[in-house]
Amino acid sequence: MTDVQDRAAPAEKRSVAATLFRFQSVFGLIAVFVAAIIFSPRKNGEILFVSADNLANVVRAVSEIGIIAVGMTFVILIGGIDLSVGAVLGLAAVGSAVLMVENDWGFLPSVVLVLAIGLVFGALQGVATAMIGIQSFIVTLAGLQIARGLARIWSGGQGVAIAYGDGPKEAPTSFALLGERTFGGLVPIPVIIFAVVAIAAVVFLRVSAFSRHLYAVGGNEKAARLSGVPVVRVKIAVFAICGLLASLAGIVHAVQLNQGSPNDGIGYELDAIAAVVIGGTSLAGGRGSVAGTVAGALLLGVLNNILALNNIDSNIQLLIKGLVIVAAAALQRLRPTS
Amino acid sequence: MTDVQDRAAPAEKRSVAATLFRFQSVFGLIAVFVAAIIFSPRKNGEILFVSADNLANVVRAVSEIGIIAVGMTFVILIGGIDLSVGAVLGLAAVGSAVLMVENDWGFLPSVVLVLAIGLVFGALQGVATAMIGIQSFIVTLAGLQIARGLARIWSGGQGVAIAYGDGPKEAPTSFALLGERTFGGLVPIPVIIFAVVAIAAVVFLRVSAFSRHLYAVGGNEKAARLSGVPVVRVKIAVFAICGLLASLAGIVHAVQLNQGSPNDGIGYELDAIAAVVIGGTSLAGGRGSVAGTVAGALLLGVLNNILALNNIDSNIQLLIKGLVIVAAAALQRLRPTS
Amino acid sequence: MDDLVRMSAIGKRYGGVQACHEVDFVLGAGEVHALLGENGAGKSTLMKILSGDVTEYAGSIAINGAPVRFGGPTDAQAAGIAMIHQELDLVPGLSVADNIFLGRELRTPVRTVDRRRMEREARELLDRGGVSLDPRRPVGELRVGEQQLVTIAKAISLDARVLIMDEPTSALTSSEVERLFDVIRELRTSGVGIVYISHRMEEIAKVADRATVLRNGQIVTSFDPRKLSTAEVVEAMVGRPVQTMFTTPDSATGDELLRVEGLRLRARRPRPGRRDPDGISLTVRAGEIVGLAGLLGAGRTELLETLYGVAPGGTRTGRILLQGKAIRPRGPRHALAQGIGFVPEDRRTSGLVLFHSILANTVVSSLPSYGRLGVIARRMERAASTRMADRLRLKFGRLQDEVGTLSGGNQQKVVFGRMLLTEPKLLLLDEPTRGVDVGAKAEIYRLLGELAAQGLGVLLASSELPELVGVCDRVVVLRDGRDVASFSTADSGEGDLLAAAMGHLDVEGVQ
Amino acid sequence: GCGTTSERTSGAASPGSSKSCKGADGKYTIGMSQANVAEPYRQRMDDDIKAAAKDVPQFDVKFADAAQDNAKQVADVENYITQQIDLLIISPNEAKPLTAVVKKAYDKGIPVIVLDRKVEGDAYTGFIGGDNVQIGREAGKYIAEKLLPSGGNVVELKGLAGATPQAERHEGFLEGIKGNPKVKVIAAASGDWLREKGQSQMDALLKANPKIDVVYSHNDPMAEGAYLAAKAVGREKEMKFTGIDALPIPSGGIKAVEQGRLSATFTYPTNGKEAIAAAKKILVDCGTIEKSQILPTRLIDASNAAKIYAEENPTG
Ligand SMILES: Nc1ncnc2c1ncn2[C@@H]1O[C@H](COP(=O)(O)OP(=O)(O)OP(=O)(O)O)[C@@H](O)[C@H]1O
Ligand SMILES: Nc1ncnc2c1ncn2[C@@H]1O[C@H](COP(=O)(O)OP(=O)(O)OP(=O)(O)O)[C@@H](O)[C@H]1O
Ligand SMILES: [Mg+2]
Ligand SMILES: [Mg+2]
Repeated sequence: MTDVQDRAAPAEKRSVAATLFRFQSVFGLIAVFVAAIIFSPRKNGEILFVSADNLANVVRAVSEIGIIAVGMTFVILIGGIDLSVGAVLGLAAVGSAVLMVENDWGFLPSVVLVLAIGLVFGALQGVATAMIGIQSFIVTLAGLQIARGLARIWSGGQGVAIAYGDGPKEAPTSFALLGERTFGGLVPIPVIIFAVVAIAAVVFLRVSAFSRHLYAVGGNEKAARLSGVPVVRVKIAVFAICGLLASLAGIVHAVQLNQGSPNDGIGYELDAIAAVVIGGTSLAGGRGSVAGTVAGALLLGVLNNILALNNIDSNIQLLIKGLVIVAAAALQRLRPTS
Repeated sequence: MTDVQDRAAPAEKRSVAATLFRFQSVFGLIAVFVAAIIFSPRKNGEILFVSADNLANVVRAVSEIGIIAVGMTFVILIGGIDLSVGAVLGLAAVGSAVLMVENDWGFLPSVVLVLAIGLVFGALQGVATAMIGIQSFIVTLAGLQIARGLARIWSGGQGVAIAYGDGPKEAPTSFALLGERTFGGLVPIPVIIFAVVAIAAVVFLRVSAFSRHLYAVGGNEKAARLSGVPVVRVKIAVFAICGLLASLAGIVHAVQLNQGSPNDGIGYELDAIAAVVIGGTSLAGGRGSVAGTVAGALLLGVLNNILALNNIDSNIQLLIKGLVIVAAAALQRLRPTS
Repeated sequence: MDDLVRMSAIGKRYGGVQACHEVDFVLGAGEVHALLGENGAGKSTLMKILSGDVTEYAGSIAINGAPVRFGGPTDAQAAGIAMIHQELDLVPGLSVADNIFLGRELRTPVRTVDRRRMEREARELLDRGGVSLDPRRPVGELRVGEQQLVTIAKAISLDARVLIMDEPTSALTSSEVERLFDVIRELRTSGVGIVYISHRMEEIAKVADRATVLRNGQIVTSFDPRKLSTAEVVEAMVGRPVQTMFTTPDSATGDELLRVEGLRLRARRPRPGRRDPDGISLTVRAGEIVGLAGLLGAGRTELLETLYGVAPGGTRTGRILLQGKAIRPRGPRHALAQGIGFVPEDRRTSGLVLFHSILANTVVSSLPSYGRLGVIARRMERAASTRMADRLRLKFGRLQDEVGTLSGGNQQKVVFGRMLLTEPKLLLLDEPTRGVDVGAKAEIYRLLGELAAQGLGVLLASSELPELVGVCDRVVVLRDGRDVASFSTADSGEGDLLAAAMGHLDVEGVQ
Repeated sequence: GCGTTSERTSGAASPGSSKSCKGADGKYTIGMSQANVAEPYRQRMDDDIKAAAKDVPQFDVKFADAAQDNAKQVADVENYITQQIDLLIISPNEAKPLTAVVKKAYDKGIPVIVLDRKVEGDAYTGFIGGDNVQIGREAGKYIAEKLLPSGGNVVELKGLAGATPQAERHEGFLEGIKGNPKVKVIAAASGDWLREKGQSQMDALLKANPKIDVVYSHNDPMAEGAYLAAKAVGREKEMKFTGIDALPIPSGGIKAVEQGRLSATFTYPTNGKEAIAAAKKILVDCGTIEKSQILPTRLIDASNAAKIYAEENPTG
C-alpha cells in the first residue's frame, strides 16, 4: 500500500501529458490552420482562407469523408479495416438517384432503403469477418468490387442525373434541401449532417456499454471473448454502422452533385483511413477517438484547400500530402505510452 | 518422456493433413483451373482455355502482378503492407522510357538506375517504418502519392512512347527483347522473368538465414530482437526488396506496352495483396509462402481469363471476382492450426 | 579472482516509476544467485539491463573486471551473457530448431542455412535437458510448458558464461523442474554463473547458493538461502511477516454444485498437442475448493475450457450438471449467465487489455448492471470497481491507470475481480498464481478461502503442488485427459499427488 | 476554323464577359479545372492550354486536377471562386454534378468556357467540344466503307463502363456501320481506356474468335494494346486496328498510324488552343464568343499522319 502515494504524483504528472496528447491531433489541426492563414493568398487585404464562405467550403468538402471516417474509426477501433466504404458510397448515391428519379419513390422510403442497404452490406462483411474469420482487409476488398459491380448494374452503367420537382422522373424537392445552405446561406446542410454524426458518435462512445465492448474487442479480442463480450455481435454491429454511415455519405454525395454515379467515391476509403490515423487512432485497434478523426478530416480539408488556393501544381500537391501524412503519423509516435 | 509415443501417431497424421494444407492454395488454383476447363468456350472441339498460347497469355497477363506479389509476400510476412507498389511500377515504367528514349541512355545503365530507384524508394519506406515506427500502411499510402507525383513530374504527365532502334530518341533493341516470346514464340519473356523471380524467392526463403529472420520479425518481433536478429535491418531490406521488384515489374510493364506512363499500375497493389492472401499468407505476418503467392496470382489470372473468354459482362465480373476472393480466403480458414 | 559480473549503482526509471535504484549486484563464477522480490520489485528490469535488452540506465557494469556497456542483446550475447525471458519469447511459425538457433543460424560452407545440423544439434540439446520434442515442430503448436523448455534449451545452447533465468519454471511441473535443476548443477560445476529468479520459494533453497532480495527497486538484503526458513525469506521480501501462506481448508458442507460425469470431447478438427477431456468425472460442492493436478499436458486447461464453453468445436459426450441441472456450455456469455466464471492461464494474452484502464478491465464482464438501456452510469461502475479494488487490496494509483502498469500479482487480481463482479457460483481458475509473488499469492489464497466460506465453489488447476495441497479441500489428478485419482488434502501430501500424476500409483481413485 | 458548326450567343453578351474585360492592359488570372490528368487526352488539353497561353502575355493560367472525382472538381471550382479568378475554363468530369457550381461561378460574373463535356442548362459563356457520336459514326463508316466493303468481323474494345464517351462512341459506331449489313460486331470487351487492359482483353478475344478482320477501339491506347496482343500470336497482319483521339504526342495515335500499327484514328480535339483564343476574345478584346462550338473530327490515316503530326507540334 505504500506506493499509492508514490504513484499519485507521477500519475498526476502523466495525466497532464496524457491530456495534452489526447488533443494532439487537434494541435496538428491548429498548426495546419495557422500555416494556412500565413500562406493564404490575399486579395484587397482580405485573407482569402479565413473568409466565411471559404471556411464553409472547407468543411463542406470534407463532410462526406468525415462521415465515412467516423464509421471507419469504429472499424479501426476493433482492429479491422473497411476498404469498401467508397464503393458503398457509390452504391448509395446510385440507389438514391434511381429510386427517387427512375422509380419515383418518395424521399423517406428511398433514404430508408438506401441506408438499410448500406447497413446490410456492412453487416454481411461483418459476418464474413467475425463468423468465418476472414481478415477484414480481404473481405472488404472483395466487398469493394461487389458494391462497385452492383452500383454499375443498378445504374445501368451511367450516372443517373437527379432533377427535382413533382413530376414523374423527378426527385422530391424535399431531397434537394439536403444540399442547400442554411443560417443565412452560410452553413451547408452536409456540414450539419457531418456535425450531428460526429457528435452522436462521440457521445455514443462515451456513454454506451457497447463502446466498452468495442474498445475491448480491439484491445485484446481473446480477453474480450473470455470476459463475456459478445465479440461476434460487436464486430457485425461495427461493420454495419460503418456501412450505414458510408451510405449516408452516399446520399449526401448524390444530393450535392445532383447525380448518382456508380464511379462515385473511388479512393475515398484511403482518405478516410488517413483521417482516422492522423486523428490518432491506432490501426492495431483498441485506442483512439472520434474527436481525433474529426480533427484529422479537417486537417486534410484545410491542407487541400490551402494547396488549391495557392494553385500548387497537382503533382507537387501529391508529394506534399504524402509528406504531411507521414509527418502527422510520426507525431503520433510521440505519445508517452506507445 | 512418457507421451512421446502417444504423440507420434497424431503427429504423423497431422503431417499428412499439414502437407495437404500447405498446398491448399494450389488446390484453389486447381479448382479454378478445372472450372475454367469446364466453362471454357470451345471452337471446333478444341478447348480454347487449355490451348498453349492461351495459357501463355494467362501467365503473361499475371507476370507483373506476380513479380510485385512476390515482393509483397516478403513485406506481409514481416507483418507489414506496401500500398506503394503500383505507383513505384509507374515510376519505373516512366523511368525506363525517359532514360532510354529521351536521354538516350543504354539498356544496362537505365535498368540498373531504375532498379536502384525502386530499391531506394522501398528502403526509405522501410526506414520510416522500422526506425520512426510509423505503421507501414500509412507510410506506403504516403509513398504511393509521392511515387505517383514523381512519375508525373518526370514524364511531364504524358506517357512516353518507346520506339526501338539505334538512332537518337530510340531505345536499344536489346530492350525490346524483354517483351518478346521465346521457345518457338510460345513463352513470353516476362513469364520467364516472373518464373525466375519466383523460384529465386522460393529458394531464398528456404535456404537463407535471412528468411528465418524475416519470419521471426513477422511472427514475434520482440523475440526476434532479443535473439539478436537485426530487426531494423531486416525490415528495411524487405521493403527495399519489394520496391526493387515493383520497379522490375515496371520495366517489364514498359517493355510490354512500348510505353512508360505515369498512370501505369494504378490499383495493382490491391491485386498483388489479393494474390498473396489467396495464396495463404497471413496479413498478421510470420506465416506464408511465395509458392502460395504464385498460385494465388495464377488463380486470379485464370479467373480473369475465363471470364474474358466467355465475354462475361464487366460488372458481373466484378461480382464474381469479389466472391472468389472471399471464397479463397475462407478456404484458408480450414487450416488445422489457425 | 574478479567477480564474473559486477553491477554497480544501477538505476532505471520508467516515467514515474523507479524500477531500480542504486542497485549493486555481484555474481561469481560457478554461483547460482537467486534474485527475489515482490512483483514489480525490479528483478526483470535489473536483468534486462545486464542482458542488453534495456540500454538506457544509470550505473556501471563490469564483466570479469572489465567495464562494458551493451548496445543490444547481441552485444551481451557476444560477451557471454544469455537470458531466459519471463515472457515466452519465441516465434510461433518457426520450428523448435529454428527458434533455438535464431539470430545465429548454423551455415553450410556456401552460407546457406544448415538445416540438418541445426536439427541434430537441437535434438541433442533437448535431450540433454531430458525433453523429447521433435525439433521440426513449429513452436506455435507446443504447450506453454514445452515452450518454456525450448527457451531453456535455447539459452543453454548459447554456452554462456552468465545465464539469467527469469522465472524459468512458472509453467513447469515438478518433474521438469527437477530435470532443470540437474542441468543447473551441471552448469555450475563448469563455472557458469547463474541468476535465478523465481516466486516459488521451495525452489530457492534447493538450487541457490546465495539470494538477494529486491524491494521497490532497492536491495534489501543478501543471504544464504539454505540457512533461512521460507518464512524468514518471505518476510525479507514483503517487508512484514506473512502469517499463514495457506488458509486451513474447512471441510466443505454445501450442496453439490458441479457434477461432471464421463466428460469426453472429440474435437472436430483435432489440434496437435491438445489433450481434450477423455472421460473425466468429478464433483465440486458449494464452499469447496477442488484442485486439479497433473503433469504438463495432462489436460487441466482443456477441462476448464470445456466447462466454460470455449473448447474447440466437436462432439461432447458425458454430462455436466450445475446444481443438479444438466447444462451444455456454449461460450463465455452463456457460462457467465449460468454463474460460471473463468480466470484464464495467461492473463496477458487472454485476460487483460493491458493498455486499457483498471476500471475498464474490471467492469467489462458486468457492464449491463451499471445502467439502463445500454447507457452506463459512470458513478455505478466506478463504485463497483472501487469496491472490488478495496476488497482485493489492489495496489494502484488511480482507476484510470493502465492495467499494464500494475505488477503481475495485481494484474491477476484485476482478472479475479472482474469475475467476482459477475457474482459467480462456480469459479474455474487456471494457474491463478503463475508468476505472482508470495505476498500477493497469500492474499489470493485468503480471498479464495473467504469466497469459499461464502458458498462459492472453486475448481483450481495448478502446477504447484504445495499450492494444491495447501489451498484445496480435495485434489483431482488428471493424466492424459482422464481423472486417475482423487485425494483429500487432509490426509495426503505432495508425494501422493506426484505419484498419481506420473502414473506410479497402484491403487487408483483413493478417496 | 472551317467547317465549324456553331450557333451565336443570342442577343447581348453574358453578364460575365462585359464586366471582366479590362482590355489589353489588364492582367488576368484564368483557372483551368481539369477532370483528370491521368487521361493522356486531358493532360494534352492542359498542355495545349499552357502552350497557347504563353502567347498571350496578359494571361496567367492556373491548373487544378480533380483526379476523376466530381466532388473534388466542385471544390476546385469553389476554390477558384474564392480566389476571384477572371475566367474559368472547365473540362467537367461529368455534366450534371458540375452544373450547379459552374452556374455559381457564372452568376458571380466569372466568364466560363466549358470544354469537351457539357454542363446542363446555359449558365456558361461558351462550350467548345467534339462530338463523340459523330466520331463513332465516322469510324463506323470508315470501317464499313473503306476497310470492309465486302463485309467482315469486327470486335469492339470499349472504354470504361459508365463513361459517357464510351456509350456515345458505341452508339455512333453502330449507326455508322448500318449501311453495310455484312459488317458484323462479333464480340465486345471493356478495356477501361487502358493499354494493358486492351492487351489482355484482346488476348482472350483472339483466342475466342479465329476470324477477326477489324478491331474498333474506343481510344488509341487500347488499340495499341490490342495490336500488341495480336502481334504476340503472329496475327497482327490478319486484321486492321482503328483508334480514336489521335493525340499529337509521341505515345499518341497519330504516331501509331504513321508507324503502321493502326490503320486509322480519329481526332478528338482537345480544344486547348481554341479555349485560349476564346478567353482572349472575352477578356482582352471585350468581344463575345459562340455559345457552342463543335469542332469536327478528322480522319488520320497513313496518307496524312506525318503531316498532321508536324502541324500540331510546330516546334518539334
Ligand atoms: N517497459 C516498461 N515501461 C514502464 N514501466 C515498466 C516497464 N518495465 C517495467 N516497468 C515497471 O518497473 C517496475 C519493475 O518491473 P520488473 O518487471 O523489473 O519487476 P519484476 O521484479 O520482474 O516483477 P515480476 O516478479 O512481476 O516479474 C514495475 O513497477 C514495472 O511496472
Ligand atoms: N498445439 C496446440 N495448439 C493449440 N492450442 C494448444 C496447443 N497445445 C496446447 N494448447 C492450448 O494452450 C493452452 C495452454 O496449454 P498448456 O501448455 O498450459 O498446458 P498445461 O497447462 O501445461 O497442461 P494442462 O493444463 O493440460 O495440464 C491450453 O488452452 C491448451 O489447450
Ligand atoms: Mg519479472
Ligand atoms: Mg494449463
